Amino acid sequence: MKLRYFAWVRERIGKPEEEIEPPAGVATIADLVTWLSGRGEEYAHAFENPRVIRAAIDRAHVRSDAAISGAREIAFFPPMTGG
Amino acid sequence: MKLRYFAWVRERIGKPEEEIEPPAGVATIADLVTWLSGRGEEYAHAFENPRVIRAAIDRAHVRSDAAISGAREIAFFPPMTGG
Amino acid sequence: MAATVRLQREPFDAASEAEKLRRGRSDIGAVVTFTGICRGDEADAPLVAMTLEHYPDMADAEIARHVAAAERRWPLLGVAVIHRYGRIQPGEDIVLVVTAAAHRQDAFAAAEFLMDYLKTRAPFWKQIELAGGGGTDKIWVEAKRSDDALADRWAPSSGRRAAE
Amino acid sequence: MAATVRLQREPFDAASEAEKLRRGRSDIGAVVTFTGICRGDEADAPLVAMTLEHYPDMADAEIARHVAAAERRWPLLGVAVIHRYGRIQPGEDIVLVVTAAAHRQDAFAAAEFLMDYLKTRAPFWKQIELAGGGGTDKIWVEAKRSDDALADRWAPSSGRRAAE
Repeated sequence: MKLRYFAWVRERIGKPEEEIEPPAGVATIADLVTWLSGRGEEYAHAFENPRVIRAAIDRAHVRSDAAISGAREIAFFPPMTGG
Repeated sequence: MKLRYFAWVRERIGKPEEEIEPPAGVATIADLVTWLSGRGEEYAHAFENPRVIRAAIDRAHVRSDAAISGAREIAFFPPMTGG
Repeated sequence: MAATVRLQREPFDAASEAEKLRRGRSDIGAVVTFTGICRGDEADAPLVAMTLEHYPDMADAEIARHVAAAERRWPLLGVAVIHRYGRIQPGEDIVLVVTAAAHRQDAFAAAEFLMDYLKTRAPFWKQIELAGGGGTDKIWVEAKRSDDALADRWAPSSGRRAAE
Repeated sequence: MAATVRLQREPFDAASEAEKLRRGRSDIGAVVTFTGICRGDEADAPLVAMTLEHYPDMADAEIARHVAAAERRWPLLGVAVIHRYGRIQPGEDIVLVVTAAAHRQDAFAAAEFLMDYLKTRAPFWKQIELAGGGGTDKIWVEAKRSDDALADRWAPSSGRRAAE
């Protein structure tokens, strides 16, 4: 699946997007955050406070307990500040 | 003092303004309405429902118990419908 | 703060009034523009035109007083109120309120406050001409209870909304 | 109902968007236009510029979904939402919301609803450049609790105001 990062999540991870293949046990957004955080310091830094991380699956907002199976595109970003 | 009438109050009385000299006992807006109502059918018609009559003394909204002594210009009109 | 209050027979240009409030400033974060327009029907009857009667000197002073009240209540950076009088046809503008502030809540609240005020307290009276059987019927628009209820939101005793 | 949703780098013309909604119609009695503008300071520090990052395809779809929600909630006769992205300088427009309805309460409520939504849920992120000692500091704007509180007004469980 494709991951996309925005704003300071993107800056901390150091790239705007990437293709990943999480292992079978990674079932939810929260699982994915935990798994990503173990991949390196840049991920650990981006996700150091999971409570301020927002996520979208296939371009729709989801909560951290949302199941990721079947997702084509998952995005992580800070709270929105548009308008 | 000068009286001014607007909207259907003006139409019923048949003139936009007039000079009047109310007798001594006419102390408030309500008194003035009662006194005017006795001056003829057109006035009685305009003021037949005093509850929907609004008044202003010297261009400021007042209630029916407002004293009229010293007023230069008193206006009577229906509830406002601007905007 | 520069406030514009104008009563006029002629149409107005909402965009240029909003532009005037902003020009050369960088402290304004939000501009709300309300335009009230003459609709082509009233209670499903086709409307030929509307005539707005007003109390000239009182209307200016009263609106200015309410603009001043809005300025005391919200940190505004600009206000313009223009109200037309005379005969107005369907599709034409009747009234304009523009408010500018650093933050949107203040601009929105002040614009609504001023419109609720204009509807219920500014000395204007609308007479509409409806297309009738053998000509037009001229009817004075009655004040609406719903407008009074909206205006009452701003009374000191009634808490409006949590955000204020 | 015709709704316009547009994300663009270029400036927009608020007046022409409002004009498009009204043109040739006589059922619209109220048009509310909200313009959000880049201010020249943030917490008293002078702001050099702001850069808006967005999530392209999601932003379009999300805003359109909220416009549809507004249309279900209020009897609207026209809506336009334009949100800019990219680098924006103080005094320039960021966002436009225009709502048209027969009655003013509906136009005001829908415009506030859409702005509260855009502030808290539309996938945009603001980075500001502040003039610092030896150059500029780039800072991601933090989401405000007060914006969340405003957005919460529209949740089904919270009665907003008597007039609705």
